[in-house]
Amino acid sequence: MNIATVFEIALAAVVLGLAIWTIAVPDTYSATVGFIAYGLLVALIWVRLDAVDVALTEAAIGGGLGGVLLLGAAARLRDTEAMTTEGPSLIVRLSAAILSASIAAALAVTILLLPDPAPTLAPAVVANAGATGMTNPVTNVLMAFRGMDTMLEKVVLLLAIVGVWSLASDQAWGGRPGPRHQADPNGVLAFLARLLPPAGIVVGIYILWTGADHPGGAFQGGAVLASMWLLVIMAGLVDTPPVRSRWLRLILVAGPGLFLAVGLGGLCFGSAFLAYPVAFAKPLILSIEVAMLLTIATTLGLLLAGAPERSAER
Amino acid sequence: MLPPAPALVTTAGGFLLVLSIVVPVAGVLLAFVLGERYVRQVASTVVPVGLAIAFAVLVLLPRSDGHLVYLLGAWPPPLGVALRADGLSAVMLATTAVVICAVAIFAATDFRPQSVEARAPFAFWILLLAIWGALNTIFIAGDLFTLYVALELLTFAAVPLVSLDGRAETLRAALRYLLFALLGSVLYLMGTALLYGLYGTLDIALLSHRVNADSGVLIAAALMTTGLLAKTALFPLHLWLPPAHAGAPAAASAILSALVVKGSFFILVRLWFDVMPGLPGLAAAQLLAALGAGAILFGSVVALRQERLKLLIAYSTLAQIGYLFLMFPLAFGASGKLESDQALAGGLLQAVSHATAKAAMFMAVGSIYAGLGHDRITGLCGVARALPLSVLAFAIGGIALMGVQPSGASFAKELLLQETARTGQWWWAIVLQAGGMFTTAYVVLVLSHALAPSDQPIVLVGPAPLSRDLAALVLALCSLFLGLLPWDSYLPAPSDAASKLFGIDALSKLLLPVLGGAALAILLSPWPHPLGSSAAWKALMRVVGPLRRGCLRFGSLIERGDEVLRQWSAAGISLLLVSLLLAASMLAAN
Amino acid sequence: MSAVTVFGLCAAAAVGLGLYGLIANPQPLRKIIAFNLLGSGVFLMFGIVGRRGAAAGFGNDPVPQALVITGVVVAFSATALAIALLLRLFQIAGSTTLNSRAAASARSDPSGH
Amino acid sequence: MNVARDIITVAGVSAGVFFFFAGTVGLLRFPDTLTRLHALSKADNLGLGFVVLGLLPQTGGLRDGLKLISIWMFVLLAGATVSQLIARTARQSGSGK
Repeated sequence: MNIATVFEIALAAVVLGLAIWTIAVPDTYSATVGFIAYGLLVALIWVRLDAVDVALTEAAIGGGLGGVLLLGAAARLRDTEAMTTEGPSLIVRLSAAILSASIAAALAVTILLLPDPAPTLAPAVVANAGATGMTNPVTNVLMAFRGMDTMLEKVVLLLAIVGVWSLASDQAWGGRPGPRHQADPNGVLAFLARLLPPAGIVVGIYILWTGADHPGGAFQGGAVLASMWLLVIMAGLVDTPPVRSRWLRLILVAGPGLFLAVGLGGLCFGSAFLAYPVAFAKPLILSIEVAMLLTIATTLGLLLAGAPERSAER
Repeated sequence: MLPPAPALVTTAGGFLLVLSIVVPVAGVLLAFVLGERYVRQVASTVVPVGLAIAFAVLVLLPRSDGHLVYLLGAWPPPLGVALRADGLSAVMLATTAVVICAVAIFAATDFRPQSVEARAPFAFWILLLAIWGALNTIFIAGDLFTLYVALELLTFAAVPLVSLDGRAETLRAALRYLLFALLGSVLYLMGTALLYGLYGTLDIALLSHRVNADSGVLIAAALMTTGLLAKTALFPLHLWLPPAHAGAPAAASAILSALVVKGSFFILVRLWFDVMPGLPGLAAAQLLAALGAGAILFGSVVALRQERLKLLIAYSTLAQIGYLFLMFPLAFGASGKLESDQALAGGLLQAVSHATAKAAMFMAVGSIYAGLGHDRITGLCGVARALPLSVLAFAIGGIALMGVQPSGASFAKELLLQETARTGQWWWAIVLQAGGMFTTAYVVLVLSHALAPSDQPIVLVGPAPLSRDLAALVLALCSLFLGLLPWDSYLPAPSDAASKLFGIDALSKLLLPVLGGAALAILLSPWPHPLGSSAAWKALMRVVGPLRRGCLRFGSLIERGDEVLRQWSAAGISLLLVSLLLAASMLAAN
Repeated sequence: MSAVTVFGLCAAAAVGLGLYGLIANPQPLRKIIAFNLLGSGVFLMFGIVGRRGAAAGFGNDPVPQALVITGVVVAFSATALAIALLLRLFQIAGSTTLNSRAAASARSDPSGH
Repeated sequence: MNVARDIITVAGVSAGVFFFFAGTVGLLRFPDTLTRLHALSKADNLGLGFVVLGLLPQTGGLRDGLKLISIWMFVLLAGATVSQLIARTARQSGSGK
């Protein structure tokens, strides 16, 4: 047993401990904090699995923004803790535990018995990388080989926005999402919100740019930009835009829209829907990614802000 | 179904498949940008185009050997994603297009964007187009992960429809629906991960050539099947369906009930018949059909006890979903191998009939609700005179659904009954007949209230636009005449079966369910009938009184059981149990 | 014991814990957290599968990685939608129970409509 | 030369680990919010600083070194702000625990 294995076992043990704590602790707020710590450590597991792209995504979206979302909800729902204590009976819990454990056991056995050598598409990805001019294999899969999934998933994000907005009351429709954040304009949060975003925006764009050849991409960069935007909103420096705004709507569909347009271009003038002509593959993919970066950042930010609550005037 | 060798080239006309996804998706994007004022115009432009595409696929398919293939980005699987259409896909594409079209006409007056209340129309039209795009993707995607994304797209479009009116009950229903559907999709995703680990591809055609009865495959199949069952709301995983379908606005209910549950059902059919043809085995298929039988019993009995018409229809959807699952064991031969495609044809045809008829019925009920201001069954007297077209649409939809010739349901039932005789599984023939009787029971129940004369004239509280009733009526008539269509070019159904639909024995086949259904309606419905004071009714009650009391007690027992099963934790435990039972029966069979 | 074994067991355990939490925890927010736990377990399964398929100079098969990135984003939007529903429900009904019977008995509604 | 680099790395990272460990113990054992915060920010700033310092000799070039240092600077900035906010909230709500 070498030192790496010891480290991996320790990491897995801590992650599992946090998972158990997240499920078992009575207080919801503590469970949320436990889950955020869990998410960050899972990102480390992804690094150990040599999947740095996923590690970045997991840390940024799964642990980071997801954590903010859950924390915000936990804070707003803290008063209901006392009201909803009718838990299921012991028998129910016991049978749920036994059944969940058996499913986990079946999964564990299946994972351990997966065939050796494992099937893989990695050589195929390498062999076809030349068609896009990019060397990050994950970006190639996301943007070229499985472009349809990525485009549909952008539509999923848009539908999540429509779903969240549809929860507004009729009076607040068209207004600004979320509560208005008030903070001391000379306070430390406002200071941070003035200092950090310029650097954060550079980092976000860098992650997108480097995503062509190294780990990174539109998702990860978009998450960084979204967090910068949220920071500025929380510091009260800017307000969330009213959902009626045409510009906002345009930005929200820019990513999937451009993706779709390029895809249709391929259908009409190229070899197939979502096929990129080899000469222009890299610039086309990069411009789609730039549009997606904007869309993702805005979408993530708005998903965190929630449904429209205030009319646009105030 | 899928070609014997994986087709790795785009066929002529394959671009239609791309368009059938791209057009609704482009509609979603465009409607979102143009905003509240133009959202309905965008939808009314997209709907005819989509309808034309669906019918173009229908026309083109027989000419291109029954298959259309399109390689997205010209990347062949396993690296790329292929779109494939076969007869099943074409039929479902066309059904979806027709139902969406009718619902769009129905909703045009409901969801008219006004300056004050723009929220609901904005969300409704976008979500309608999104559901369409998601369903089309489900019907033609050739890759299990693309199917997952499409499934999530469908859920994300369906959930906000449930809570469109913003009342607390509907929000609660939407949240339950969302959480349970997410649980289902995670189970599906688990199976996908295992399949990729086993075979290094998620392409359906490639997988169908690589799978063998490995324990890992069977566990993946059990997990995916359970996840899809949760999304289809097969008993006992139906906790979310009744409140969600009954609480949504009528147009949304029609879509949810007619189409959305069919999406996950279709993936299940793909999984069992295409990805791993027959691999799950007869035992697991019997389990699915047994759950279907449970759904028929619980759904129908509880439906007959509902006071509100929308809840009645929602519970009847539950029963009809169960009916769809009866085809699984019938497709297996005595040797335990997948033999017959005729059962598959019957099941799919049933799904199509249910989609059209149930959408029509929900729309008719929506009109009645809008007209009367309520939908209590006991308050329906005289409504046939006040809203004749709505009641007519409901009646025709109901008649089509209960299997009167030449409806699609009767054709489907005929196909399935032949299969029960062929495979010697007589017990499913009983369930099939019982299902038909129960369907008749609640149609008869509602019609007997609606057709009863009223002592005081009905006051209509809302407008009853003609276009709404006509949309429902046309859809109901579609369902009624489905049996006459030339199915044999799309589904593996014998072409002469339709001709057997008429004749003397057809009449006798009709009489049995009608009489049985009427009896069930009298015995199981607790509501006082408007004719309850007539002498004939009293004489009847004297004869069947004790029996009826017993049946009512049985009914209330079933209702209480349903309430227990719809508790969150009970449903969750059922979910895990079903997945373990499926896995065990699959492992035992191989 | 390789990384695949250790983290494979970890993924299966996370799935089990997530399933249990989703079923047995009464508060909806806890169910949402459990769903995220369950999801991360499933994503880790993809990671294990990809790690086993390391080839051609990559330590992890890029295709499952891409699937996970798509999945993470979908799971995040699901969480956002669920939380928005939950907060709206709390705002309107004052409670967050998913149990419709408890909610119905809390409403004083003697006539039934 | 390599040995010297490795010695610096081991020393730096070990020092970092020590501060992280001490900070974690403090977070768990100290009685109220302010003292816990004190322990935590010490761990973050000093611990991470030493880890970064230890890793610097291992980087391939100036670019990577600058990245490492900027990570530390960002954490310092965020940590300082957040600690200040938490402390203020704790004092205002009067819980202090």
